Amino acid sequence: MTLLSVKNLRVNLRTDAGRLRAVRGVDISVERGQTLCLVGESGCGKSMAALAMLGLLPPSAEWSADEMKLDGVSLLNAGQSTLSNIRGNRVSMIFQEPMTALNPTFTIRDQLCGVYRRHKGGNRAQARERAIYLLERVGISNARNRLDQYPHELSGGLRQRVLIAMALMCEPELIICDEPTTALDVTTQAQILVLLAELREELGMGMIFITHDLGVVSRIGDHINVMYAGRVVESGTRDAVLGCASHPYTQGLLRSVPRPGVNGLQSRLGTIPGTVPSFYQADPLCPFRGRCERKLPICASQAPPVRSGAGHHSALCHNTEISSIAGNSA
Amino acid sequence: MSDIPLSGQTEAEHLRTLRKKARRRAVLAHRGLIFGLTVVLLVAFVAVFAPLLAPYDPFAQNLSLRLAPPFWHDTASPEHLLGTDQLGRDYLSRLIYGARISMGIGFGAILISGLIGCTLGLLAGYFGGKVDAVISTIITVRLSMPIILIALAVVAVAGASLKIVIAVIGLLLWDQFAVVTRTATLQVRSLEYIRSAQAIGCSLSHILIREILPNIRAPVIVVATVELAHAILLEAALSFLGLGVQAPLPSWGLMLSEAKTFMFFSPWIITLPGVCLFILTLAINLLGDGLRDVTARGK
Amino acid sequence: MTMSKPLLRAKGLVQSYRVKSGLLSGARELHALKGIDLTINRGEIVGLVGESGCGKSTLARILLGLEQPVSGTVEVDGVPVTQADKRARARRIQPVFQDPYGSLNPSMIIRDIIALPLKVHQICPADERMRRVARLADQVGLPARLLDAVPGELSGGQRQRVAIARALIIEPELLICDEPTSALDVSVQAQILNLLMDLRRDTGVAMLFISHDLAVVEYMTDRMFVMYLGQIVETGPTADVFSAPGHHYTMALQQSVFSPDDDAGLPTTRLKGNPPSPLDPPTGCAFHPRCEAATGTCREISPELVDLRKGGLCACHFPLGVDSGNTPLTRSDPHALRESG
Amino acid sequence: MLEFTLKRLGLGVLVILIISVITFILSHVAIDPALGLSGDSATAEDIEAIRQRYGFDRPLMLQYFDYMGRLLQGDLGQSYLSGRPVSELLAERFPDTALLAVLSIGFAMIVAIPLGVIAALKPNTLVDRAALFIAVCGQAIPNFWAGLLLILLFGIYLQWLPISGSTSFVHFIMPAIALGSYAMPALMRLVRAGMVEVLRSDYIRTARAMGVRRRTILFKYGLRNAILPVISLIAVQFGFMLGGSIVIESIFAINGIGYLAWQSMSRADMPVIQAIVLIISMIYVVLTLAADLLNSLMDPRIRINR
Repeated sequence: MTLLSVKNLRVNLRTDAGRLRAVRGVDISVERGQTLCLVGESGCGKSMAALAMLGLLPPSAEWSADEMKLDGVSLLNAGQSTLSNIRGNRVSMIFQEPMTALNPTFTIRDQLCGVYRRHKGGNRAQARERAIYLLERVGISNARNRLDQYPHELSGGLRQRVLIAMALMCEPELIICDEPTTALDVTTQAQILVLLAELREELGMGMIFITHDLGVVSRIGDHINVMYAGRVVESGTRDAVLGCASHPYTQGLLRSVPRPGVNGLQSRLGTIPGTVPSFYQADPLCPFRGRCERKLPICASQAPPVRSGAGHHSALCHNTEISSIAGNSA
Repeated sequence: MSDIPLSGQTEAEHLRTLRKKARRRAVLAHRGLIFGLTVVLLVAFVAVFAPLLAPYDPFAQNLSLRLAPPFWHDTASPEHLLGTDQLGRDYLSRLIYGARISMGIGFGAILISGLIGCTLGLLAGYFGGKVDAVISTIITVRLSMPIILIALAVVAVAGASLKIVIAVIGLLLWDQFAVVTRTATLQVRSLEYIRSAQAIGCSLSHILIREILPNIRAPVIVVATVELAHAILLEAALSFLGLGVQAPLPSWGLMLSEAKTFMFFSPWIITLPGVCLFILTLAINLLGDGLRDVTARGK
Repeated sequence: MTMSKPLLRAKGLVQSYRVKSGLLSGARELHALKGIDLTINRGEIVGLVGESGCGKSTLARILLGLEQPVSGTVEVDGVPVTQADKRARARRIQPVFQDPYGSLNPSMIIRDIIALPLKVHQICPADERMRRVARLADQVGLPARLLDAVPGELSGGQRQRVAIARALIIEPELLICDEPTSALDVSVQAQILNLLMDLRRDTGVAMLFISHDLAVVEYMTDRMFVMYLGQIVETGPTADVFSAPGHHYTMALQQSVFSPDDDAGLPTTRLKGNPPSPLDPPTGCAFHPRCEAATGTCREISPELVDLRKGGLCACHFPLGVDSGNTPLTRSDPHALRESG
Repeated sequence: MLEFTLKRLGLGVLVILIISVITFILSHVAIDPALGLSGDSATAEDIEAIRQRYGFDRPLMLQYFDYMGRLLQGDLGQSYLSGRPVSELLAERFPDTALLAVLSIGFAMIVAIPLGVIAALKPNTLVDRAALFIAVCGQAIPNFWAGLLLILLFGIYLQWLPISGSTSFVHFIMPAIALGSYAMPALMRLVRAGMVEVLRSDYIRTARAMGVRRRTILFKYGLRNAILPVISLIAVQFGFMLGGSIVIESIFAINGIGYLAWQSMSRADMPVIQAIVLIISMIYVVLTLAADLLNSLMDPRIRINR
């Protein structure tokens, strides 16, 4: 059974300038042991979608969805207390900024054990054993002594490891990582990615990995949703999306990344002309039509269809052929 | 030579007009801000045109008509809308002239304290290090001294006159300006546009006045309103204690002090100046809160 | 391209900060730069790679004259520059900073921001100034209608174009770009990188391109330096460094570049542990606690930069691609030192 | 932590030294102390004699060191009016003022902290607006006028409370409300702002994402971090209460140091005034020092220097 299944998720933010449509009908589905990457540039709605799934949206936000099921059980009408029992227990989340994500006035032990005892009960010793085990597992040496330290005594990389340990305290079925390596140094980033992939394997969790970095996606993703202006414009397995990108936006993104062995004197980077469209107007047409090189007259009059190919590979576009090879998809 | 047509302009312009509209709406919808602004402008108008607006000479005594009650009493004197005081002077006229004293002292004092405080705060925030240590110590010293007592002592030594009261209040109320300017400057100082200006070779005065000051004006204006209200209340308190504005000048605080002996029989005589003080300071505070809300929203 | 006299030469730059931790324990020294030598030739783009805290931004600020090094000199055209000729230096070296949201004064309009250097250096009359601003705005791809906007109305990429225009308007010979694209989305980053390449072709301005992203440095630069904890650990022509890195740290950085390929697996990390604190640097080679090839020598002796291949230097006792057995390669070998000194 | 304490202590001593210079100037330079000591009926020769006897003709630096020496021995000088030692006068009057200040700050805290927390939890609701309204009004009412109104209402019309004197606890109710209502708004705003900021922070989001209960988030995480700046403000406001007591004591005829200051002021009794200024400043310095230390005990970021 699908671990998490969300259909037609919409999130609006009330702002001074009107209603900002951050997420405009997104479908998400994650299986156990699988990593789904939500990838897109800033403002595409990827973080808002994740926060909505956990009931963590800011007060100015409103959301709706046709379906939201965790392990087959609908969460659409779940109250805050139900969600609170799920969060940190069955579904955990890791955020981007390790420097501010831990409470500065409590020790690592307080924060780790607090989560465990909140959901699993048990006594102090059990919680402590679990905390030490996990701290060691996420690569923190000297875990016993670290327990009594405060967050400001640790470096950014270590704090992110503590946050990962905290998210794993109750062995969640699903872990949502919102740009967990963006604030870290590149060499630390590689270490954290490997760690997260290993842990997912070990615990059989589902993982939603949110990032703007296509390179990171290529290393950790099984399935990829490319988001643009609040919608998923292309979806498919990693091999399909990165190898046979079908949507003009995905293709443009891939062309704009500097590749190894290429110097600017020899070739220019591909660019996507124009800027993101308004977030304030409801617009059923293709959000990318203003910047698209392959736009057709029909793009300005009809909503784009979902073109599907083999193995769940699909793109939201009038002018594309899904050409991925069926054999490659999972 | 650019290969990138920036077609998104309509979006930016659209947002800009939307934000402007939203801000105008926010200002108009902010009842506190509108109320505060109206009252402050009204009192300022009254203060400026006091000689034209006052029905009587505020100093003219009429001993035969002392403590006449205001219009809502049965025994009110028809000539004096708000009655007369213990010396038979027209209360409305005295209250109108009192606005002059309050506004004059308030604005005079915050001009002085704003200048001192902003200069100290800018220097401390921009240079940091030893300059900051020295200025922070000065601020701490100032905060440690009880304002009213020091003001009273200085007035007691130097004698009470309008100028002295303005100077004393101005020289005492700069601390919040300094604290807020310092903090704001510290935040702005590390931003890259300041470093760019330094790398361009801009002079120190250009950096302080053109690059930093305009970008910290919002918090400074908010402090200015708070301190304006503070200065007006402080003047009233000094005058109430008999060591501020001297009789026969009609300061609201002094009027309260003179009237308190008669408040048991004529309660309105302490009500009226108090209400004036209350409404003016309330309006200034609401104006400041409103400005804070509206500027914070823009960010 | 290469001329006898480099445009900029930094020699033995040392910078340290006193980090106050308290009255009694006294201030600790944070060694941000430990003797940096660096040259930039005319029209050349030189890359500087390193992770946070390695001192690359400190170096940028010293080259810009925004802070004074403890020791070492900066020469422009063979002439040492001092604090006194700040304005002269400003005309020749200009910065482009990282944060597009912090690098423009929010209360000035774009036109005045770009014109400011002309005004400060009193280069031309006001009407000529505006013509130059318009010309440059066109050159960096900034629509003319944006010139009367304030920074708050511009997108990140547009702001970075403004910052580049401001830096270029007094026609400097060297741009110091400190992570100019790391706060931007990839598609915008591509626009800005293309723009910088075009400007280099059209104006011949030299650049020091500072970044933590090795892929961007490979794309942009002719020559590059790799920094680790205040020291240069490897340098050489970019193509050579990439094809055959000598330092284990360069190798690790290279492995941390993820290009979006469909057949890439999980990254291979050979690094151990976490980055050390600059306040408490390791002994010997600063990289030894994380290096898989570290030996006792690495723990004790700090390696010096030695010639590894033609035009490339590397500070490592056991560099990659050189089979030296168990004998440390560098001159800092105690025996070698004894012989030479 | 020790270093922090020593540093703060050093600053405190420095501040008190600077204030002692200011009070010295007030009492020895701004007006002629010999004139004050000699009384109204003294002749020019009497004054000259006093000047020589007390050493007022010596260089100011010497006089200042003398003054400091006497201060350190607890000798605050002698009142011109009553001729009694100032320290004696202060000791007599201080308890009433201290009681008034404690009651006032207590009143302010009891109103401000719950209101601030509730307002922060329900931003932009009726409760929040009501709290804000109370704060704005409290800030705008001149406390001497509030005192007079309280006297009219509870003292004259309702006759519930005595209107002057300081002989019993009941006498302090009205003065404490009048004085406390000025400190209350600032406290309330800070509690509200601190709470709002903490609740919006990344670590609260982390806690929510980990399913930590709302109650725990509010009272264990939220209040604890929001209360840190409030401690400092309470210390600051307590100092203001002592200074502000002069107005309230004069209205309610409470025989504290504020009333003493007012009496001395109108007759230019400088030794008393300078002593009161000095004492209040010292109390302020000690209180803010204590608040900073308390803060650093509660906040590990200060407590543990890496």
